[in-house]
Order: sequence, then structure tokens, then C-alpha cells
Amino acid sequence: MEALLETRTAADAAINHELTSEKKIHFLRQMLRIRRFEQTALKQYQTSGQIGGFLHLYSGQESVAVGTLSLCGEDDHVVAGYRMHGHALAVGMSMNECMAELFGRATGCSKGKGGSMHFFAPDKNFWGGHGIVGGQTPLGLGLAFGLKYKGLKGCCLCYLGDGAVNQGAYHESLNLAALWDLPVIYIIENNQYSMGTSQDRSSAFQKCLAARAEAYDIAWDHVSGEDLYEVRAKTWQAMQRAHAESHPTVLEIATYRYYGHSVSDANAKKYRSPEEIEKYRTLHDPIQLWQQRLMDEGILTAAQATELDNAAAAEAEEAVRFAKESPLPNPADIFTDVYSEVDRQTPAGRTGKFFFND
Amino acid sequence: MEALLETRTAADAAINHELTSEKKIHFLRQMLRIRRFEQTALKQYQTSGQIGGFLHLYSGQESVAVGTLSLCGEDDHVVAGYRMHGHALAVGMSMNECMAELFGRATGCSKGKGGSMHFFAPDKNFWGGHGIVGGQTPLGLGLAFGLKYKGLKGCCLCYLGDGAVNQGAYHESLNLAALWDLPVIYIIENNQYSMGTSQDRSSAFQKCLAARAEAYDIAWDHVSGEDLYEVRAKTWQAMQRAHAESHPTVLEIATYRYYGHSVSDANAKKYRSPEEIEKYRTLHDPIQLWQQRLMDEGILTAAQATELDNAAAAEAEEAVRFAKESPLPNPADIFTDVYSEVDRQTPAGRTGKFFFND
Amino acid sequence: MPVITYRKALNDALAEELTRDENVVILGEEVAQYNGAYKVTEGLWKRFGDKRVWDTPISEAAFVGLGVGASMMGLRPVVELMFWSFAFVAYDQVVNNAGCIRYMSGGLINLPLVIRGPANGGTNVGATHSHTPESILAHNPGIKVVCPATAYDAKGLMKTAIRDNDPVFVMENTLLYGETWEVPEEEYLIPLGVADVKREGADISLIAHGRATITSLKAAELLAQEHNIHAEVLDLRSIRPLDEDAILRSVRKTHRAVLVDENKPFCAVSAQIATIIQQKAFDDLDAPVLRVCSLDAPAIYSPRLEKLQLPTPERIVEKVLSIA
Amino acid sequence: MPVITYRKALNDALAEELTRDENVVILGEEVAQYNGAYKVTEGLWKRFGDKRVWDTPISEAAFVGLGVGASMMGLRPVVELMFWSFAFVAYDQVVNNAGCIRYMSGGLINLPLVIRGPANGGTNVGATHSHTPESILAHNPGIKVVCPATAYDAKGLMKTAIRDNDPVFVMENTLLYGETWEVPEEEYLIPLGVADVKREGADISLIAHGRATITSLKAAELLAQEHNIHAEVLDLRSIRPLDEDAILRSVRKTHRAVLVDENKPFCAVSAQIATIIQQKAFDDLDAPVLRVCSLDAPAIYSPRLEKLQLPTPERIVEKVLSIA
Ligand SMILES: Cc1ncc(C[n+]2csc(CCOP(=O)(O)OP(=O)(O)O)c2C)c(N)n1
Ligand SMILES: Cc1ncc(C[n+]2csc(CCOP(=O)(O)OP(=O)(O)O)c2C)c(N)n1
Ligand SMILES: [Mg+2]
Ligand SMILES: [Mg+2]
Repeated sequence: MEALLETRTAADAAINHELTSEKKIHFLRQMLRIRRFEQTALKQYQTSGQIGGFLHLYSGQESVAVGTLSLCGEDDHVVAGYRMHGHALAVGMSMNECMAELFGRATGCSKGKGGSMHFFAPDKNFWGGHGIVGGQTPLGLGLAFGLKYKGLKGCCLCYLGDGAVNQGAYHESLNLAALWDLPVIYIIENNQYSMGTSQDRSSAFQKCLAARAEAYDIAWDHVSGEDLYEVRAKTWQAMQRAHAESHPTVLEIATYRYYGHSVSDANAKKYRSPEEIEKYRTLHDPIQLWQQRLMDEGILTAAQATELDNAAAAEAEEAVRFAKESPLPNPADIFTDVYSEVDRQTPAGRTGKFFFND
Repeated sequence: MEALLETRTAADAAINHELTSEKKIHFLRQMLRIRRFEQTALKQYQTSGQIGGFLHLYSGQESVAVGTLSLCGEDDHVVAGYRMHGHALAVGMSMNECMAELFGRATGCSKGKGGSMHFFAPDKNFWGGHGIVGGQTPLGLGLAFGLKYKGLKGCCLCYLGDGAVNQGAYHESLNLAALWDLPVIYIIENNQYSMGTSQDRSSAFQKCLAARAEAYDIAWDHVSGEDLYEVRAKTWQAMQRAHAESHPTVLEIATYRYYGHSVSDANAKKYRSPEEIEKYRTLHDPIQLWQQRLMDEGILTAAQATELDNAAAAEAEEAVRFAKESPLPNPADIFTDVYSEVDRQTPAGRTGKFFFND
Repeated sequence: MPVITYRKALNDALAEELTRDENVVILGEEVAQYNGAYKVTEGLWKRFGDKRVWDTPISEAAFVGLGVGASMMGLRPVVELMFWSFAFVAYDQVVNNAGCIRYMSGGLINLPLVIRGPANGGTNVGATHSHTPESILAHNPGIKVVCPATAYDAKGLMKTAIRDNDPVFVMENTLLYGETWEVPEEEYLIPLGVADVKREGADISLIAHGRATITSLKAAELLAQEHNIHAEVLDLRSIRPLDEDAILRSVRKTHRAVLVDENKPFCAVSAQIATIIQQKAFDDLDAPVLRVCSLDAPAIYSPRLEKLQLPTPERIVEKVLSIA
Repeated sequence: MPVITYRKALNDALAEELTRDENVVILGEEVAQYNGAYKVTEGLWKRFGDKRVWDTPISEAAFVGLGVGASMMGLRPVVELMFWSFAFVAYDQVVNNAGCIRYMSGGLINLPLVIRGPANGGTNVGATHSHTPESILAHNPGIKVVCPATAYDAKGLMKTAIRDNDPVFVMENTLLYGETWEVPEEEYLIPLGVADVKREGADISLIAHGRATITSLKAAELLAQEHNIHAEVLDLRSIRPLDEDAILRSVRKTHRAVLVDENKPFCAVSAQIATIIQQKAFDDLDAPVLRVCSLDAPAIYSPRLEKLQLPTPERIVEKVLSIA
């Protein structure tokens, strides 16, 4: 199948054309909130000693989560990898519950049990947050299967990285998605690196990673992550195909991450030149570009932009306060949330021995 | 990459042109030996009660193993799935050791430890015989890696089925083969069914299964298994690419199996019509077609053909006698061949406890 | 009471639950049109149609993960693995996605998923196809594992498994599929976590699960007839949750135990049981807890040899005599 | 004697073996140009070049299987898993291809392969990244598993593992990488299957492996200072082959044992050890064999809680006091 036809200019696409100014400004607000949330989390990681494990920052990629997820309706579902703070905030999770999760607090979205890689909000159709590279791709199939089974006109957006495309589970998923016509959209966030490995050193391909979809007769498209309008326009095409025809799509969105792979990436400036990073930060930053665009469209002033940014920063600081003041889980909580039946103390949860320390 | 250019007619390809009559007749002999070996094994399975487990018959596919493996030189290596009696005999394993293996005898190629799915002959560059669908595909990578590492101008022929292409390990292997330029040739023996599932119900694709190779920028070709000349000509192109340029190839060879998936396939004539099977048996049988071809070329008489067939049948009967007269492994043999160091009673094999029944 | 096969009992359980709950859906290789490699799903596709019974490609990671994802959406998928051995190509989906997501989400997610299929040696299909992964799977908190030994148990446990709100892995046995037992016509459920005394006895406890229970019953018969030793046979049925009380009750009565287990011995289910017994019934024991496991090598193909590799009544008797 | 980190000891072992044998080749994610996610392979790519040290894509099934295939050809691949937890996406390759091929070929094939990487909880990376699969892997005859607890052991065991002609899985620990121990400059090897008494004592045996050994040593110190109990600390070092004699020797001396194990308890390594002890030292035991394992839930993220989930010196002391 051919790459999808492009709408003449992305901004003119119906899905963008109909946007109110408020909506457009809201996208900026969301991107700024993600950026500020993460900058604040990073600082806390480095200074508070209260955040552990990994912290995979999304900075530079905000337009992907915000653009694609802005299109979701009631029956659209989402599942992602471990670099998903952006997606979590974009689906409407609060900074408080996310920050508290990083701090391992009982008030965290996962009660402090999941950490940075494992945010969940099923009430917002957000199914995580998964740490095993590519492991979420069959889950995306299952969510789409559930939708189709129930006769709902929704789809599943399933995110993965440019390195994750080389996991077997993803390929098995593509075949099954095509064979069963499941309404799943795989969104490859191509930030050009998997840890310290550039795309050229990890993947063999012809046109691009998304074009591998042709092997399964799946539609695909390549998208610039710099342009929120394009992200929305092309994602919407895929979502319409899913909603109307129950066909899968693979989208590849070109993007970039500013920080290292995780906070402890000692080589963050070795496998990529500082100049390369600087170039992306200054010339290709999706937030700056969107802000400029809104100013060019005459619907945003510099002062308003600063205000949004300040509000985002303040919200993040407030989330830190919330997190720090929140209680830790109790040691006994280690044993809850393992088995549903045990938690609810149903007859099934009271029969037999479930835990084996004693 | 485009499908490989076809030589004008396969018989004219240099690799076929140079064949002596003896060689051509030898191919017929090998195919007949495989057919007779399996027919005899099937009868023994059904009557002797001494063969257990699965028996995946290759009847109908003989031209694939004989054609492709006829091209192997000293540094070419082979690994296959579980339907590999044909490959085993084609690389030069004896009917005796193969039949004895089916009978679970100590004289079997794997001492009765492997069974029908697990024939091995490392001395003939034959690395099995693997029962987990697709599990052999990374092994093929490793054999090719070993060749390249040692600077040998060989390749690895790695066989799999049309159902196996949907295993994740195979896709991971294709990417790695392309990325590292490993001299491995994946040969998809497309007999149109994986157990009771037709190709259309198991795989989504555009042109054909081999064409999925384009996703990884790997060369591929589609081959008719009816024509031994074509099998050799196209496989040789791939092998030259591997030998000279260390590039991988995916070949898909169209073929058909006459029997059920395994001996106990109760539905063998349900998911395919008896007419379909009959059509292949009478009009497309690679052995009959090759025999006719050699008669047309004037290098084989009907009498000679009968003689070859009788000799093959007699050899198979003799193999049954050999197997039946061979000893079973001793119960103590259950514990040998687990650890190399233990078998050889090296200091490492005599230190610590390895087995835990007592 | 009707006498039916273990296979039919499973088939009935699936049919009843498909009928009862429209969210139950069956997935797996050859489960629909082919009627199942071992015919456990025979007739279900014909009866319940394309929407409820799905043939998958040979992509275990994808379709097990699909089952997990679908269970998040409130379906109750019953995923067949043609052999439990094939879980190894889907191990991340099985252990991490089925086993850990509830926990990592702080309990926001339920995964009412069943994965089922045969998990046994003894059929001469070689080492890679003969794994008995109940021990390595039950190792993981978050996962439930049952191993029915009879048609009656198979049906009752399967129905309960499908209604359970956690992932339950049902380990069946190809050597039992064709065996018959009495199974009532009325509906019944067997709770997970309840062991079953399959034979009473006062001299020694034989504790087993799955087909090893049947072997133990044969050994108990030999012991009674030839040695006047009256063995109690306790069938665990459920590995996790585990009926520890029943184990201790039996051992406190008999003061001796031999554990019978088709697992390879190292870190087998029986190692866990032995550990529990010696810890909690230390003063009740008149002899060490002994085990009869599969002989500790990969499954051998050779048919006559593989018979010896699994626990046999003779090996059990011998072990019992060594301490009784 | 020089004092070096566990990480450096491993790095030295790899460098020495790369130098000694041209068939040794290192494969894994980020092992070359990035110097290893945990820097165990630091400098090796620079020193030994593209031919000996290979960065792989994130395709564990493919590159583990590649390692197995290459070992058939006589290479001695050392495959890094960035975390042993990632073995679960390559489990078939690990268990069936590395673990069973020799057997199924009737001994025609040797697989001199090492798979190595960290296998521990305690670093707040969540349930899926914190598996301790030594028990489930050592479950398989055909596989060897070692769990070094110190820099000295890490170096000696790694060098032996690389020279061994069977697949050896080396389980390292990210919490130990930065810890230091004395390591001689002269070359040495530590045989697999030999446990090490890390502290002598007559009152009770603490038996452990990997980092649990270090925790046990801390507990032994507390026991001596605060309770005048002299615990012997036996470090198994090698899980399979296992030094059963050393275990029994220690228990026959002390008559009491507490097993310390970062595994989740069900079918843990410690369950196997307890089973062996009660079987073979039944009459020597003055009390049941007890265990201190990780708390039986998936690994929790919350940093302060995860500290409590792993065995602590305090939990060990408490358990010891309950029987001593
Ligand atoms: C199966 C598996 N292998 C390896 C890892 C370790 N790992 C985590 S993220 C990562 C890189 C992934 O890169 P990419 O898919 O491009 O996503 P990005 O980090 O760029 O967002 C690796 C190797 C893992 N978590 N799971
Ligand atoms: C991972 C795995 N899943 C399932 C099976 C069971 N199985 C064995 S062969 C087979 C069909 C394979 O079909 P195909 O690849 O077309 O090969 P063919 O049998 O036609 O030669 C299946 C499903 C297996 N052995 N391994
Ligand atoms: Mg990336
Ligand atoms: Mg086929």
C-alpha cells in the first residue's frame, strides 16, 4: 500500500481547520506542562534522593503525545512504553498523581508500585506504561480486539520506539493486526536512538521503519513531529481508517529527545554530538515552533506564553510538594494488588495460601 | 530490492548446465530415497508400535531439500525445523541412523534422544532438526556469524515453514542478518498450510511471504519447487551472494505436502480437499516431474527409474531391520549427554552435584 | 453418573462458560476450524461461531498478549497453548504482562485471563515439547496455577478458572485426555486452593498433582496389596493458591511423606512442598520427606525410556519402603 | 592485594579471556561503543575492536540464538543481557536451544556459551526488571548457573564459565557492581560447583548465594555482637552444579540452618536447599530449616519499600533467633 496521501497543508486538514483558538492554546499548555513536569522531576531526582530507578525523559517529543492524543474520543484507548510521562499527562492524568508515583508514594497513580515506567489510568483509557521494550505491542492488539468484539467504533494507539521495532512481539502483532483487521495504530516515536545506538546501527530497512508495514499489507505514514498540525492530520487519517474500516496503521513520527536515555545515561553527549542536540533544541523544538505558530496566527502573545509556562512550572512545583507530603505505602501494602480476589477478600481470595514467606 | 533476475531458463543456468548425467540421476535417487524412507517409516509407525511422538512427513517436498542441498560445499551449513527427514538424508545421513532414531535406539543419530524432529549430523554440517516453530532461525544466524568470524566463504541454509514466518524470532533474525551482513539464506518451504491453517488464514502480506524481506532490505526470490533446475538455479544465486558478498537472502519455495501435518493429523483431508491433494500428487509431484525430465533428456530409462526406486525401498526396509535389531539406550543413558563436562569426566564434570533425583 | 473423558470434561466446561458469559472468548492455534490439536475445543467453533472461537497464527507472544489486553477491556479470554511448552516463546507476555500488570498499576487493573493447554512429558515428543512449567510459573506472585488430575477436577477447576478475576494457568495432560471418570451432569465448581484426598490412608502421605496423582494411586494400591502399607494420596489440584492445611493435616496423621512430581527435581513444586512440611510439621515427621520426580535430564525421546523417566508406581513403592 | 570493584573484576575476566582465546566474542545491547549499560564491558570494544565486541539491536531472541549457533561453530560467545529479566523475551532460545540441543543431539554438540548480566531486585526499576531467574533456569538439566557474591568470585567464576564447554549463565548484581574486594593480580580460576565458607561459625548455618551472602554476613556480625550466636555463612556461589557436600558439612556441624535468598519463595533455590538438607541431614537437625526470601509479591517500585522487600539483616536475625 502506498504512503497515505498528504492533505495539501496539514493546517488545512479538516481536523485542524475546525480547531478553536482555545484548543490550540491548550495544546501549548499541555506541552509546556509535560516539559515542566519532567524538568522538575529531573531536578528532584538529582537533589531529593527520593526518586529511584529510571527516569526516561520525554523532553523534545511532546508534540507526539499531545498531537496524537488530542484526537482521542471516548472509545479510543492508549498503551505505551516506558517513556510515557507525556502520554500520561496528555490523557489527563494529574501532575500530582504522577509526581507522587515517582516519589513512590501511596498517592501515586500506581500507589508507588509502578514507578516512572508504569503509570496507569484505566479510567482515562490509559493502559500504561510498560518497561519491557516492545512488550506493550501485543497489549495494543488486545485492546483493539476488545473494542471490535464489543462493537465499539474506537481504536487503540500503541506507542513504541525506533529500537523497539526489532522485538519479535511487535512483528507478530503487525501480522495479527492485519490478518484480523484490528483497529490498532502503532506509533513509532523515532527519536533516532535506542539508548546509545543510532537507528542505522539497530535497524535494516528500505524507506523508513514504518514502511516495514508493507510486509503485512498495512497502511503506513511518515510524520514530522515538529508540526503539531501534521501530527494531528496524519494520525486522524489513521484513526478514521481504524474507526470506519477497522484497519490498522503504522505511523512513524520523527522526533528527538534532548536528555540522555534515562537520567543515568553517562554517555548522553557521546553517541550524539552536543551540536546535534543543540540544533534540535534551538531549531526544531516542537514547543517553540508551536508557540511561534500561534503567535504568527495572532492568537497568542508572548506574555500569554510566559504565563502558561509559569503556570506549568508552578503546577509542577506544587506536585512536588504534594508528593513529598504524601505518605509512603505501608510495608503491608507490599502484599496488596497482587491478586484481585485476595484484595477483595472474596471466597476465592480466602481459600488456600497465596503468599509463601511463612 | 527487486526479486532476483531469473536466468532465461533454469536448466540453462551455469550451475545446472555443468551437471553430469550421473549427478542428475543421483538427485532422483536421493528424492526416491527420501520418499521411500518416509513411506516405510509411516508404515512402521502404524504397525510396529515402536515409534512414538510425532512423525512429520516430507513427501511432496523432496525437490526442496535435494535441490538446495545439492549446492552445498565444505563450508556451507544447514539447520532446519522439525520436518527435516529429507534434509537429513540429502546431506548424507544414512537411513540406518535415521530409522534407528525413530525407533528410539542407541544407534540412532541422536542415540534415541531426539526422535523424528531432532536429527543431527554436525560432521555433515547439519545442525538439526528443531521442534519449536521458528526456533531454528536465530541458530541460522549464529552459524552464519561463525562462518564470517572465521573468514570462511560459506553460508548457512536455514529452513522454515510458511507458518513459521509469523514467529517473532524469525523477524528479529532477518533484521540482524541484514544489519550485520550475515551469509544466511532463509528458505521458506511454502507448502500452503501450517497444520490445518491455510496460508491466507495465517499470514498477511503483499506479494508473497518472501517479499517481507524488503522490509529489511534483504534480497528475496520466489521459486517453484516443481522444477529442480529452478530450485538449484535460484538457490545458487543466493548462495553466491552469500559467498561473495556475505549478504543474506530469503527464498520462498512453493511446494506441497501429501500427508497430514503429522501422522496423527485426523483432519488431513478436511482442511484440504482430497481433490487438491490428488491434483498435486499426480500433476505436480517433483519426483515424477524430474524423472520425466531425465527421460526426456534421454539420460534415464523407465527401467532404470524402477531400479532406483526398488533400491530405495530395499534400503528403507534394511534400515527398519537395522533399527529393530539395535539396542535401546540403557536407563543410565538418560543421564548422559546432558553436560559435556560430565560426559567427559573432566575435573569440571566431577565437581559438585549435577543431578538432583537423590 | 455419566463417565466421560478428561477431554470432554474440559470441552463441556468451555461450552458451559461460553454459553453463560458472552465475554468468554477462545483463542489459539487450530482451536476453531481444526477443533483443536488435541480436540479439547471440538465443536465449539461450529456451535459458537467466529466471534467466540479464534484460530491464531503461530505467534504465541502476540496472541497471549492479545489475551491480556482483551482481558483489560473486560473480556474473559481463554487462550490455548497447543503445548504449555510453547509459553517459552511468549514468556514475557505470560510472566510480565499477565503476571505483573495488576501489581504495577497499584491494583487498577484486573486480568481475568485463562491460559490453558497440556503440560506434560511422556509422549515421546522430545525435550522442547515436554516441559512441566507449573513450578516456574507458580514461582511468580500474581499468577495462579492449577493441575487437574481427573475429568471431574478438570471440569470444575476450568469453570472456576474462567470466572476468577486473576490470571489462572490451567495445566492439562495429553496422557489424560482420553481417560475417563465419573462427572455429574449438574453444574459444579471446584474452588482453587483446595486439595483433594483421593485415597485415605494412615501410614504415609503421597502428595502429588496432575497425572502424578494417578501414578500415586497405583502405587498406593501396590503398597496396600503387597506391603500392607496404607498410603494416603493427596492431590494438590491447585499449586497456587496452595492448600497448605490439607498437606499438613495429612502429614500430621501419617508422619511420613513421599512427594510425587513429574517436574524435574531442582526447584520443583515438590521442593516447595517438602520445604513447607519440614518447616511446619518438623516434630510430626518420623522420617525425611522424600521425593519421586522425573529423572533429572531433558525429556528423552526413546519411548520405552521416557516411560522410565517419569515417576512410576515402582519408583514410588521403592521410595516409600525406604522410610516406612 | 589490589582492591577493585565487582564490575572491574568482571571486566578483567572478560579482557583476559578475550586475550587468551580468539574464539571468545562478546555480544549484547550497548556492550561496545557505549561501554555497557552498567559499564561491565568498558573499554573492551576500543581494545579488541569490532570483530570481538558487538552491539546488537534490541532483539534478545535473535542474538541469544545467534550466540547458541555460533557456539556450535566453535566460538565461545559471551552474551550480555542488559538485565537477566530480558531473558523472558528470549526464553525459548535460552532454555530450549542453549539448554536442550546437546541432549537432543545425543551429545554430538557442545555449546560453550556464557550468558551474563545482572539479575537482582533492589534498584527500584519495577517488577518486570527485577526478576531473579536463577531458580527457574537452574531447574533445567543441561544448564549451569552461578551467582557470584564478591569481586573475587565474580572474576574467578566468569573465567571458568567462559572456558566451560556447557552453557553457563552468570547472574550478576547491579547493587554489587560498585562494591570493592581484594582481588589478586595473578590469574586464578574458581571451579563451578564449589561453595565457599565466607565466615565460620558453630551455632547455625546461614546459606545464601549472590548478594544475599553479603546480607548474611551483616546478619552474622549482628548475631555475634548482640546475641553471642556464631553463625557460619556458606556462599553457594554455584547453583548448578551445587556443592551439596559443603551444605551438609555445615549443617552437620551447626545442626540448624537459615537459608537466605533474594528469590521469591515459591520454588526458590532455597526451597531446593531446604529439601536437600531435611532429606540428607534429617537426624542432624535440631530445628526446621527456615528461609528468609524476598517478600512474596512482584518487586515494588517505591524505593524505601523495596529495601524491605529484599532480605535484610534484621529479618535474618529474627529468623535465627526463632530457632537458636
Ligand atoms: C526486552 C528489553 N530489552 C532491553 C531493554 C532495555 N532498554 C530499555 S529502553 C531501551 C532502548 C529503547 O529504544 P527505543 O525503542 O528507540 O525507545 P526510546 O528509548 O528512544 O524512547 C533498551 C535497550 C528493555 N527494557 N527490554
Ligand atoms: C512455537 C511453537 N508453536 C506451535 C508449535 C506447534 N506446531 C508444530 S508445527 C506447526 C505448524 C507449522 O507450519 P509450517 O511452518 O507451515 O510448517 P509445515 O508443518 O507446513 O512444514 C505448529 C503449529 C510449535 N512446535 N512451536
Ligand atoms: Mg528511540
Ligand atoms: Mg507449511
